[in-house]
Amino acid sequence: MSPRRTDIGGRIDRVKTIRFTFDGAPYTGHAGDTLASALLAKGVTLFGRSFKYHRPRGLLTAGVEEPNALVTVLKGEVREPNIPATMVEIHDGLVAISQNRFPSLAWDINAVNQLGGKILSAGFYYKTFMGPAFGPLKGTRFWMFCEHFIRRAAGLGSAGSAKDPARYERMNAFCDVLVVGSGPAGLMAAKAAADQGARVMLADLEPRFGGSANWSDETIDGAPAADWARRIVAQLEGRDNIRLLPRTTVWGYYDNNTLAALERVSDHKEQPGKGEPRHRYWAIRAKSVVLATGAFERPLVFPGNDRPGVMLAHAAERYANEFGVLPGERIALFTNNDSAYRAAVALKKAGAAVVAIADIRPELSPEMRKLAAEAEAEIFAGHAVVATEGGKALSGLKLQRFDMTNGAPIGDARSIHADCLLMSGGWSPTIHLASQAGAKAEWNAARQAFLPPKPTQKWIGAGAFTGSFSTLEALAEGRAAGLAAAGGQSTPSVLPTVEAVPGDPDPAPVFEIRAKGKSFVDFQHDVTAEDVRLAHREGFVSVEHLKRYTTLGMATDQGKSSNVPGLAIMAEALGKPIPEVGTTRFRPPFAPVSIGSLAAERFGDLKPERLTPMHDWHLANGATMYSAGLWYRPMIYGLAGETIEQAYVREAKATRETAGIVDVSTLGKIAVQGPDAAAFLDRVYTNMFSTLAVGKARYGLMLREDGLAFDDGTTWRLGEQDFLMTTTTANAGKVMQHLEYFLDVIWPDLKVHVTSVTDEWAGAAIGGPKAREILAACVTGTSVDNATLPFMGIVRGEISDVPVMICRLSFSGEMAFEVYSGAGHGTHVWEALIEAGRPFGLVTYGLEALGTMRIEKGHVTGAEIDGRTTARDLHLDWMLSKKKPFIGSAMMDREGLIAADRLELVGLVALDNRPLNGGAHIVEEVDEANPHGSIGHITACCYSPALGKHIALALVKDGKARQGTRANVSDPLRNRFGPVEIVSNHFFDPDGSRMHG
Amino acid sequence: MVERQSPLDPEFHVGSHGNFEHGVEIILTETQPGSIVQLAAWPGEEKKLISAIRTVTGLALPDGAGGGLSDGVKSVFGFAPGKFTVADEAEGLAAAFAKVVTPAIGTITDLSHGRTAIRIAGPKAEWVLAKFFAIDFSLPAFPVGAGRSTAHHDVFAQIQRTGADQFDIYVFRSFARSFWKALCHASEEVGYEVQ
Amino acid sequence: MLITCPYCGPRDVIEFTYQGDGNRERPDPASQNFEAWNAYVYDRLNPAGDHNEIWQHSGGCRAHLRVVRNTLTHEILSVAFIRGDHGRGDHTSAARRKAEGKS
Amino acid sequence: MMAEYSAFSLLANALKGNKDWKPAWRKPDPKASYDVVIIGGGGHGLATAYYLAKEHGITNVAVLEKGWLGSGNVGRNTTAVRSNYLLPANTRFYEHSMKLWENLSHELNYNVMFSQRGCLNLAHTPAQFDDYARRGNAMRHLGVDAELMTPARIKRLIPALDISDSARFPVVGGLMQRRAGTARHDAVAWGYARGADRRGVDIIENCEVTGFLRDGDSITGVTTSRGDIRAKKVAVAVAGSTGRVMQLAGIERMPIESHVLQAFVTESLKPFIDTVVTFGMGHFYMSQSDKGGLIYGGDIDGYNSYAQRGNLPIVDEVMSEMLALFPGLARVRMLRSWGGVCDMSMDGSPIITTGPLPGMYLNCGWCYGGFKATPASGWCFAWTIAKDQPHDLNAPFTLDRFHRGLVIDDKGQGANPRLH
Repeated sequence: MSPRRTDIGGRIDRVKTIRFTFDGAPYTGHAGDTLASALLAKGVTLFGRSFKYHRPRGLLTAGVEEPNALVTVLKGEVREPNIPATMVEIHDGLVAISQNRFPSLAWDINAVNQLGGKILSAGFYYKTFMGPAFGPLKGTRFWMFCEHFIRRAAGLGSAGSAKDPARYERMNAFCDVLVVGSGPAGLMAAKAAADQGARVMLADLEPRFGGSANWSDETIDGAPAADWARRIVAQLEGRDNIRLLPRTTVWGYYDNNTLAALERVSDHKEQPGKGEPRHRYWAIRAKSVVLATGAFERPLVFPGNDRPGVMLAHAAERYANEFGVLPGERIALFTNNDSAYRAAVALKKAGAAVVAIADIRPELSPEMRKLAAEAEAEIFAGHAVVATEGGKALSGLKLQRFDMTNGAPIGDARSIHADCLLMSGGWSPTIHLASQAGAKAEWNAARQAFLPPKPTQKWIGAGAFTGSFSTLEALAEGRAAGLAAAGGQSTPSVLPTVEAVPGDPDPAPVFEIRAKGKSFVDFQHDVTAEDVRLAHREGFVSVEHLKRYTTLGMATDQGKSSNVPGLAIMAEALGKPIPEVGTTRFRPPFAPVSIGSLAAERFGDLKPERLTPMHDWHLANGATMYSAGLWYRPMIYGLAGETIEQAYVREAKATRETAGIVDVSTLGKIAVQGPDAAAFLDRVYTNMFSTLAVGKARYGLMLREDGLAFDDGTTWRLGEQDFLMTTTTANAGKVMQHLEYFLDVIWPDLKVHVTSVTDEWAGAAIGGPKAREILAACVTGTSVDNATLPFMGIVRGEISDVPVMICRLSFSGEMAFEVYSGAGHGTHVWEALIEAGRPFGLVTYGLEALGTMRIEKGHVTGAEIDGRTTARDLHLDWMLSKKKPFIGSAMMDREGLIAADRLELVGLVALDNRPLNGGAHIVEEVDEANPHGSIGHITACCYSPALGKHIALALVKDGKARQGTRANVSDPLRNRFGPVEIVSNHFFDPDGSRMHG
Repeated sequence: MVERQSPLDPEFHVGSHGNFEHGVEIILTETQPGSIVQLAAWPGEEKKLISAIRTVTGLALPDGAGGGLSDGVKSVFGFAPGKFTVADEAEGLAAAFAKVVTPAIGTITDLSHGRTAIRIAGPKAEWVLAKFFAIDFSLPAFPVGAGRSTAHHDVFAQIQRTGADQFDIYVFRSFARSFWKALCHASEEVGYEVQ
Repeated sequence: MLITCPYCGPRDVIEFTYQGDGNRERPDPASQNFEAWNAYVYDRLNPAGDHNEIWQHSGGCRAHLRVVRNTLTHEILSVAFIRGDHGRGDHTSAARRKAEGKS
Repeated sequence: MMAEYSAFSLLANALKGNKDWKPAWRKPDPKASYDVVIIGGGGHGLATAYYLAKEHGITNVAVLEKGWLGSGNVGRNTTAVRSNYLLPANTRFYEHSMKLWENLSHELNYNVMFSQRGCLNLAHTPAQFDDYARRGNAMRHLGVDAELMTPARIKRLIPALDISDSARFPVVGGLMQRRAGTARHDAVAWGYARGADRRGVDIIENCEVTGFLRDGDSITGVTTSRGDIRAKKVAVAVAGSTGRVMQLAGIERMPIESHVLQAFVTESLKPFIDTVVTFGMGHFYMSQSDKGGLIYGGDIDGYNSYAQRGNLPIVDEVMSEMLALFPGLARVRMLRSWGGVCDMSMDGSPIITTGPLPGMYLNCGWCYGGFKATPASGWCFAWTIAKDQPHDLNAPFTLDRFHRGLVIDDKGQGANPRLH
């Protein structure tokens, strides 16, 4: 006797046969099957192993709340672990494997854990594995030794390292009404809102809209409920103001009605369409939300309730009515409420024998007795299941009379032969999204369930979500909710008629049958009723402590079925009502969400690439690129066979001997315009800019409000009210925000506009003894001689018919010029300069040579302006104007910022002629075995072709006073120790004669 | 006249791409306006600036934040309080505005090289743009002519709707190629043609 | 979280940069009152409830906004330009609503 | 006196059906007065109580917790423990914490599962590698372990990591602290609670402080939802709630902003990564719990919040960085997320001090580094309370350091809490 496919019925397409494999064995199913229903139809009852005891487990549910039947889906090398078989739609070529078992699902060696029994009770690991307090296993070693094995036994499926070739996408959506759930309530809500003309989205996590209508056996407006649902869906499909999202789980309810949903676009297909994503992540901003998310059926807690073949009653009803699969031939039911009787009738109709209905309640209504009779089931009122029998599949169960007043079974046990046991412990409304939205759930004693409270955000509930479990109520509430959400008025019209079996929505308040044996509360994590009581005994009584101590509700099903039973058992132990134990606040996600979908909006790239106008030229001319923030910049233009050091030494040397050119387009550039621009710059920079003449540039330093150095750069006065500020590449965005903040918030009266023009200009810096001659050879429309273009002067002219702006400034110590042209002409001008420089021996150089020359010159950059240094630390105090206040001026002289032991900028020369390392520390005395006594560190270093030495810039305690003395580098990480001389940071051209020329 | 280099060049592949077997639903192109300028008025001077825009371009800006219009040659839209982007097929817009926008009215910033204008058109334009930007692209919320400032992570964008299913996106030149590649990628699903 | 920018309309929080406590008073630039400077730079009101704070719409119009937001619920109670009125009434959110109502 | 925990007691109890286990800590009613009242039953408050009793013999102590014990950040973090800081004041303090961690399970007779599996900071540019070298050398010069790793060694350690050159930000190396690792966060709270309780400390849950009792300027006790409690000394260790509690004492402004930090865990997986790893071109850190879930997080949301809930931009950012490092995780699923309220200080470093009012002691400003600090924070705070002056280790962590320009700014971001 085993589960089987029924001859007729179900919403599967029996004509279409689909082939797939599970654990390597070939199976067939039909279109519309889930992996669970297809395997069940083939008589498979063993689907997985539990987390701790590795107990054999079958299907508990038919939906997203499944705790037991977890599989790994394989797509070549790419693995998707921990997917409930109930949520996998089969397709040709599907490959699924079971998990957390070795060597096989049927014979799992770790099932030996079950023998550990009571030792492996909740929280046992906190009480042991500490190991000896001394000896070789002291400290953490013993635990780490044990942990190695524990980790391998724990875990469920395995993740892979192969990159997923599938596409994930993100979609931003806006709507008036988002309806979550497409059961009768959701469908009515969506239709009512759409009828009002609202922009509506309807999402359901199942592939078929209709919810319970797909399996309820009820009729709506005289037609089978499923047909009614299909008719409504067809009406909605025809409208352009509604978007229908099947296979879409709304998983997060964030602030201001922002909701997150996951659409499984092509998981159910053998091959996705070209460019079609696997998952689409919807970020939905809804003016209003209708929550019609239904309810989850709860298991009952009794010994052996986890044996394969024990299933929730409505799940069996679904398998029979929606998938045409009987979960067993001889079916028994165990319930505390009326809803299970509907299942009994459905399974009988579908062809199974319903051998017994054990109902905890001693008194049953005539309607239920009638339904039992219809199912030809023997009724055991006031009875409970106290044991199940069988190995990896159910073969029978034991019943005993049950006393509801004290919760104890009494009298003789009676055996019943059955291959499937259905249970129903009542229903818990799916209030997760409402809880995420910020509302605290309210306990309803009649329903024995947490119901959603008054909304804290703009949502309206409908149907089973609100505790209204009948279809008629769902239709009425759904329509009202849809209308209200769309801002419409209720017009009296006739609701659809419903034919349904009767039933009292209130269960008996019984959650557990206390009898001998393991009774599971959380199936996946193997948390038993005894574990809950142990937590109580040890004082872990608040709901959060219970959860954390026992791991109840922490498994992949997130406690959808176990939460309330667990709470009820704790409440009983405490002698308190359930709401006083509390309820866990639900947090996103409602159901697990693929990480691929959450990262989708990057289109496979974490960050965009920022390219200068000459980028392609650099690549074509042998540059090795360096990633600097988002930018790419040439690091070196290496010749064949050159090392990086050989290349930059050659480039720097040639620049100092003849001339070199470098792409400086990445420098931040900000247009500062308006009548108050000069006054504004006086406040922003530590030095004066209002005195700067038009056509001249000046080097400026900015501090933060707290008085520390912020950024530096040159600012060019292009007109009386028109400045071009340059910033470091790294700080461009920060400086822009800094300026905007002060203009908008602090000094709104200043008439100044700031605009990022970084991308408007291509910049090429050309420097070296021949630089002026090269410019003279290609610039037209202006002279570039010393009179026309003095140091820090600016001229406009043309190069190769393109307008350019040239400023004579230098960070290398050479006579140098920055040539700016429109970005679209950048390569044109660059090539013209290269061409003009060819006779002079002009070289292109990259960041390494740029860095080398600035170190030689002793010019500071981001490594020194690191957010902890002051202008004084960097010997830039000459730039601090005493004539005016500026940002940071009030704070820059606080005691900590002028203390004697601060780190100050110095130069270092390696006395052992060996390379220095960035990040090496400086000590007075080397102690290789036990490094200590750091007095500073190297911020930048290079081999200096100009000096023929290995040099560095460093920040050293009281550095200025140490100039001319010796110290040592201490770099234990790279085992580099050795003597250095501390010198001024101005290694090269200290008097500026070369650049002033 | 020296031609300007497009930042998209190596990634600009004219033709049909993606899932186009059932027709393309997206057309992508670079509009390459000759001039792009940003105009910004001092508080209280917005009306004068708007009238200057009308003088130079002949375009009368409608009321409202983000209001704008396009005649197919010239386009203008508001993107921030008192600030407007103006684009023209011809060069020389900045010089033309310099004659009418006095320092008392506001400032002119030439961005002709600094911004790259990408046009996306077709029945799925809203769908594809919604993959990038968290703004409502539906016609009632974003009428023809209007402009929006928004961003996709590090990429700032000003977007003008220049038709019922057509949008012009102005992005920083240095980000243009990266954005273009992402836009093509996002359009594959519906099939696109690069013109 | 959505912040309704008075110029751009409701936008996702990702477009905004938080600039902190909006209750701080910057001393006069020439002030030597270090107590006041320290308070301005380092001390913050940090209420559990309604909070007056500054945000920049950095991914949009780049205006700075004064936002009153509840730090317990994240509910946003009001949003306004920090720079005050920008001259033209038709560039305010009221005009925007009007414009949208017409279309 | 409660039974010692051991493998033997576990077996003996199992044989008796686990019926004899006693509560891990008592549930006493508050007394009218104590020598020390500690506000905040989180990790730091409980550790402070434990060390007051153990190191200083002060046992007439109450820990007052508004909700359930450990309901704050001690139960809401990503469990990493490390001492790999740049600036000496931080490195010394966190290294002291590390040494306490290394013997904590024995000391508490409670397995806090401290697992020294290492913490690796990935560097993605040569400049960043130099920065990490500076930090590693700073650690080595203070006697803390640190080493640099090459991409090849990193790949051997973490096979699932993408170290290819085609990555947007290729890995050029890393800084490894082998003694760093993870611990079971809740167990730390419970272990300290049990340890303090066994030494006579009253741990009082569901007891909200509603105000301070004062004698002039001096603090002489607290008013609570369970009555007034007098105390010779009142210590505040409430992390994200610092602003709220200090306002009850009339101190309106503090160098603190409360921000929300989200954290995430995936479904359980077989062993995937054996170390704590951080990404250098963004803000992302991840480890794997013994149960198999990948535990990870990133930046704070970046706005003031007491809501213990965050928003989507950070969710998306964190997952994007995660996939950039581990492309094989696209089909792994995020199972849970949560938010903790962090007390972000103006320089990213904590405050452990006497004052600011007479009779008061303050412990706050942990940003998101508080979990690993728990032992040293409690140890130093207990010292400060017992001796009315800071220990050398927490002497730099004063409240007035901001005004004096003596900030300890490991990230160099200045007075901008959202960037620390």
